[in-house]
Amino acid sequence: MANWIFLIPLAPLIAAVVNFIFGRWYLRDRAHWLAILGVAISFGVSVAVVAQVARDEVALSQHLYTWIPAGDFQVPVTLTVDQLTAVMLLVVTGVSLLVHIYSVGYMHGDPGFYRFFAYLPLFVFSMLMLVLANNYLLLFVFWEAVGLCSYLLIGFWYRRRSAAQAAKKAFVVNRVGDFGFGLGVMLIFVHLGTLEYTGVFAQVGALPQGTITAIALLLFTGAIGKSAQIPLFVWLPDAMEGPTPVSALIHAATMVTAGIFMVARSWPIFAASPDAMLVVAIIGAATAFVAATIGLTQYDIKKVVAYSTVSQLGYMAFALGSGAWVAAIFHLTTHAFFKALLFLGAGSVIHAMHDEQDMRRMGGLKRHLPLTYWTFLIGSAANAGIFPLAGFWSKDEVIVGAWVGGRPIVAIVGLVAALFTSLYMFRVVFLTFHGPERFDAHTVHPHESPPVMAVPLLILSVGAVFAGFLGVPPERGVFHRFLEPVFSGHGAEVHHVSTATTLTFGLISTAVALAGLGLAYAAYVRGAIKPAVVAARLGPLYQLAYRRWYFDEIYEALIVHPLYRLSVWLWRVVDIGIIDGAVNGVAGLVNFTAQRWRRVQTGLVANYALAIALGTVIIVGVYLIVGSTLFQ
Amino acid sequence: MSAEVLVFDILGAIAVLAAAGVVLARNPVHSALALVVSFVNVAAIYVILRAEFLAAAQIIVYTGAILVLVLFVIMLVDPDNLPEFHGGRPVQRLLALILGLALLGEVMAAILTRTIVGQPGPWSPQAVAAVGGNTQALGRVLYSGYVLPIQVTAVLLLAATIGALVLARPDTPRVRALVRDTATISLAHPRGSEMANGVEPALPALAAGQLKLEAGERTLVMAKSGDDFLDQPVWGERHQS
Amino acid sequence: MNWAAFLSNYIFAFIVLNVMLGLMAYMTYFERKVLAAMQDRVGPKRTGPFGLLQPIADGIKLLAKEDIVPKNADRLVFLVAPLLSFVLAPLSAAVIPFGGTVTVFGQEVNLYVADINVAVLYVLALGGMGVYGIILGGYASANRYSLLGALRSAAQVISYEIVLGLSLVGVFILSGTLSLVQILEAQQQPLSFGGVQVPNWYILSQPLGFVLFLIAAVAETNRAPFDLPEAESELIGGFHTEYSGFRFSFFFLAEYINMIAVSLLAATLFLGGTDGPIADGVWWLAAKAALFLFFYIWLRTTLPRFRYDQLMGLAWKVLLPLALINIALTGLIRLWGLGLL
Amino acid sequence: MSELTATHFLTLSAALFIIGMLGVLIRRNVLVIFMCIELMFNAVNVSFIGFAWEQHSLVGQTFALFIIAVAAAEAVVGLGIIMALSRRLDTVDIDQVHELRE
Repeated sequence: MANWIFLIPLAPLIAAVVNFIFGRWYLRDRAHWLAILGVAISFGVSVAVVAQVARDEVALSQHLYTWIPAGDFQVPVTLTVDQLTAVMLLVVTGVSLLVHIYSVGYMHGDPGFYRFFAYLPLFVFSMLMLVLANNYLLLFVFWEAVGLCSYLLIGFWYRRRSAAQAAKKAFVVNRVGDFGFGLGVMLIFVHLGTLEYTGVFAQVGALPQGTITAIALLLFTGAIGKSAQIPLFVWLPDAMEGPTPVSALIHAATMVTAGIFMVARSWPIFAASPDAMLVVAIIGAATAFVAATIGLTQYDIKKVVAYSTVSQLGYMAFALGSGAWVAAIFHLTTHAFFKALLFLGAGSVIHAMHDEQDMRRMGGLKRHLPLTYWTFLIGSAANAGIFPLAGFWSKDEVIVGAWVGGRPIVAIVGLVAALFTSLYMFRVVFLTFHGPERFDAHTVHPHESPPVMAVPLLILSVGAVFAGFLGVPPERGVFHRFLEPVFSGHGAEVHHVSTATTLTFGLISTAVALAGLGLAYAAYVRGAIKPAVVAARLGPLYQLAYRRWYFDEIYEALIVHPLYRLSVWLWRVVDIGIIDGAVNGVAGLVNFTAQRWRRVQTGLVANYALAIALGTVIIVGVYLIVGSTLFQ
Repeated sequence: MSAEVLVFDILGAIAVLAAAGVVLARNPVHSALALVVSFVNVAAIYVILRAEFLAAAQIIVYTGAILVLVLFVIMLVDPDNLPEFHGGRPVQRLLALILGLALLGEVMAAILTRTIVGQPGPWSPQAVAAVGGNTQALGRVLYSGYVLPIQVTAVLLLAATIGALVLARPDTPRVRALVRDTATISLAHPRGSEMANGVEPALPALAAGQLKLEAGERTLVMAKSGDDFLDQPVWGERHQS
Repeated sequence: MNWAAFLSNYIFAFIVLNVMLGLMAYMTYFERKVLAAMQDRVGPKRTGPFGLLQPIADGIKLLAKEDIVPKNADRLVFLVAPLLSFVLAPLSAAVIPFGGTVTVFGQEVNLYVADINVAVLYVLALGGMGVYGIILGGYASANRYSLLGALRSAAQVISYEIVLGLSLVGVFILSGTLSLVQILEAQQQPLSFGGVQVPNWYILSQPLGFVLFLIAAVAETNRAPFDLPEAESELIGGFHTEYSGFRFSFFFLAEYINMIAVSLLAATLFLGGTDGPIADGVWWLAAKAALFLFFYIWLRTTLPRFRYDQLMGLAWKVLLPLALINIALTGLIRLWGLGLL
Repeated sequence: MSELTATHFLTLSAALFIIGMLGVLIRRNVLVIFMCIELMFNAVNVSFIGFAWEQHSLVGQTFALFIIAVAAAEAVVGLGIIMALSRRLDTVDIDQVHELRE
């Protein structure tokens, strides 16, 4: 199978290119066929490749060509599939395929239909190359490429000013993280002279502790940006301006997990630096907590799901920071299922409500959208960690991992966040699907989505229910055994978790999740607790969460505004005054001189011809006298 | 004096006389006729110089195409006003004559005192005959050492063709000025199957005179910049938030 | 210099010229008879048996007419133009091979006037020159209709000359020479496909080139349906409106001689010329040329005249691309045949 | 000069060239000037082919061929300009065309 790996990224790339070139004039409403075919090929080949990896338990790789052959600096384009990549391959291609199918219904009739189905396979291509890369430079290139696709897709409806600005914001904020990532890659190259994973990991232990920490933190900066950790998470909620399938695929299931993937991929570097690990764990925990609090207070259905994504990414990050690599990847996998499901479900709701996103104008939709309701409920329960759905197993494992990894505080923060998670998830469910119908029934007639949108929902909900069983029994499930070879060696610590600990935490988290469910039920169905009263009671704390912890305002005041002032100054003084002044001055000088000389031009062609003839006579004469032997 | 020289002298004399006729004839058509005679004689001289292919090319291209075109243009430009504009410019005529004589003197001095430097090339008459004649020999030289120039020439000819098309195009300055002064953004021209929705396009309210129906059936909305309509939902776009 | 060879060549040229002129005269008779038959008439029949003396009677009539020069005409050009046409027309016959070499009175005589290695280009060059008679005649008449005919002719001849030249390139590629004698020789080696002998005539290997050549040749000779320079229904007589008497007959003669010359050329280039069994080569050539001449007349009775823009559009938008495709295909096949692909 | 030498051709070339040049300088009709330029091209071709003949080299003929091709291109564009000129200014007198002065 190793010789067919190239097909995995190539098929979507071809689909993207063909749709770009021919979409506008020829394919138009048929653009999705090619895209789905490309991703389906990709998925099929991935399954075959992963099957072989699972059977033989060795990494496959295919060398395509050498991108940069410059002396010692060799950047080969080699596609490598080890167990970690295999998991990512299945997640990326599988979710992509479902989202592509879903999009056919969701984007139907959009004038940019062909454009959408050109960007989406392009993203799939970039993401696959990102996970298949075998060196940091290639990873970095496609890291930027997925960023570009994200930009294009957030700004898909680019005529809407808010969408255009959200796209810009995502791009700029990601640049901050990518800058750090780029520095980290350079630092690796400077110290180790290679960028290939195997070479780097083999040598990293020999570096001084400070250097390792610096590399690890710089790499993690990239992950902070891409995986929306504090303090760079502000772009992700705004990214919901893009079409909902994009939110599901890029901003929930795949691209945002690239940071997690990258850290897991570089685990030997992190494992060698306890300081960096601590930072990762703290930032992850903080992200999980902060995003969960914000999620409690939002009314936009997509925004809640978006903050939930940020929060879950925080879980993955602190799992990484606690050394629970497998748990992080496990959570990544299950999260991909239920979060994609939630987004697609939210999209289905929005579609049904004629582009209404505010939950305060929904309610009682259970009757109208039974299928959407049940699938969304499964997704919510999985996200909340209700036994025995996917989220329960993975989240529980993450928290246990933090506990046994020597970070009890982090684990406790995780449990608190889990309470909030359960609360906001069921808040969404109850506000949207239960209670009275708060929309105008005369203008809005909710209707169930077409089959092409419903089928992906069903498949994903099956995944959301059963994906968790890959990790059962905890710590020794299929998933763990599969990934074990990746996270061994290089001085990896293995924590043995006693059955008692596992059981205890399972019970605690189940209790926490049910508590959240109960609170939500009391507040939004029974009305026993008045949310408004609670909000008023909490006062500043509520405002803090509602205003998203003032991150945007702080950035606006501290960074954007001063930069804007500086730019204006540069424009007014430097650009207009100095640069334009110099250019115009030169032009003015030329103009002044030319005005003196232009009298020579008579405008009569005959005179010019005479001048040419005169010049010819003179030149020939000079040549005869000087250059020839005539007079010598 | 060999027969070759005699033939050359006759042909050359006719060519020069005809060339003088080009300059001296009052009627451009007569000029063109004189030029034809000159060219045909020069082509005959090419045959003496064993450049048969070029002789044929000379006649086909110069006399058969270029001069026919010149005659065509002469007749097209203003058939009633063809005679030359005579008189005027005595100073220039004098100067031109002096310059011409000076150049002639210089060039003749160079020609008569010249010496041959360098070795003769490989294409002796025997060598040319061996490959089958002038055409084949020229082809060998041309397509072995001058492939790139040939292709560049082809591009040049293409460029000249396009240039001639542009020059010959009837220009309507009014239309061009209109296009130059206002960028046109067509918001009301759904392309493809969006029309099937049967929904009317949402057009911005138009100031008087902003709507031009000049370009056929399609509605053009003149806007100074794209920003004018940025917040306007595009055709078929979802209204969100 | 071999004076005997020179003399024999000269005599042969003289014979060819006179035969051409005689043929031309009876070409008009042939045309009138065929036209009449196609239009269900009888045609000339009163002058001599079957009207066979009709061309001679016509000739005498034309020569006896008054030679009128319009008052405003450009006199010199007006007088020279028909002569130019007439003199140039038979020259292309000089390179047509009428056969191989025969021995007469112990003297080897080539049955062609000249074998020059750019024969085809020479014919094309003559075609390019031939248009001057028409343009100058039209211009010198000082008559709007004549001038319009001249302009049309100029544009038409330039356009179709390109097609004519390009349609022959395929033949050059296959034969590797521009000499008509050698092209003829190349066609005389039959090809054999597993025992079946097929004549190597270029009409078989260059069908597209042949069709293009035929169309362009009809246009070059200003014959129906491309006879716009002399379209009588719109331009009276076109370029020869103001001509009369023997000057008119010169134009007339030139047109028919051109037809014969082009037919001979087509027969030589595409139909194997003198190649054929049993009879002598000259008769085969004559028969093939007669086929083309009949085709000319047939076209005239069958097709209506083109509109002017259609004519130019046909040349530039249809025939020229087709000719280029033909060249590319032939070149590729030739390279493949040589094993260079 | 009993034998034919390149000097003959060069002399012919010089004569043709200078006649053409005089035509360009003296005449006022753009079309005639154009024809004189063609004459000068032709004179140059005679030189090239003369040299090629004298030196048994075909490079001169190659050059002449390119000159013919370039002359064709020049003719097309030049005649196009003349047509545009006569449409715009209604004249082919070169002295009437002096818009470059301003």
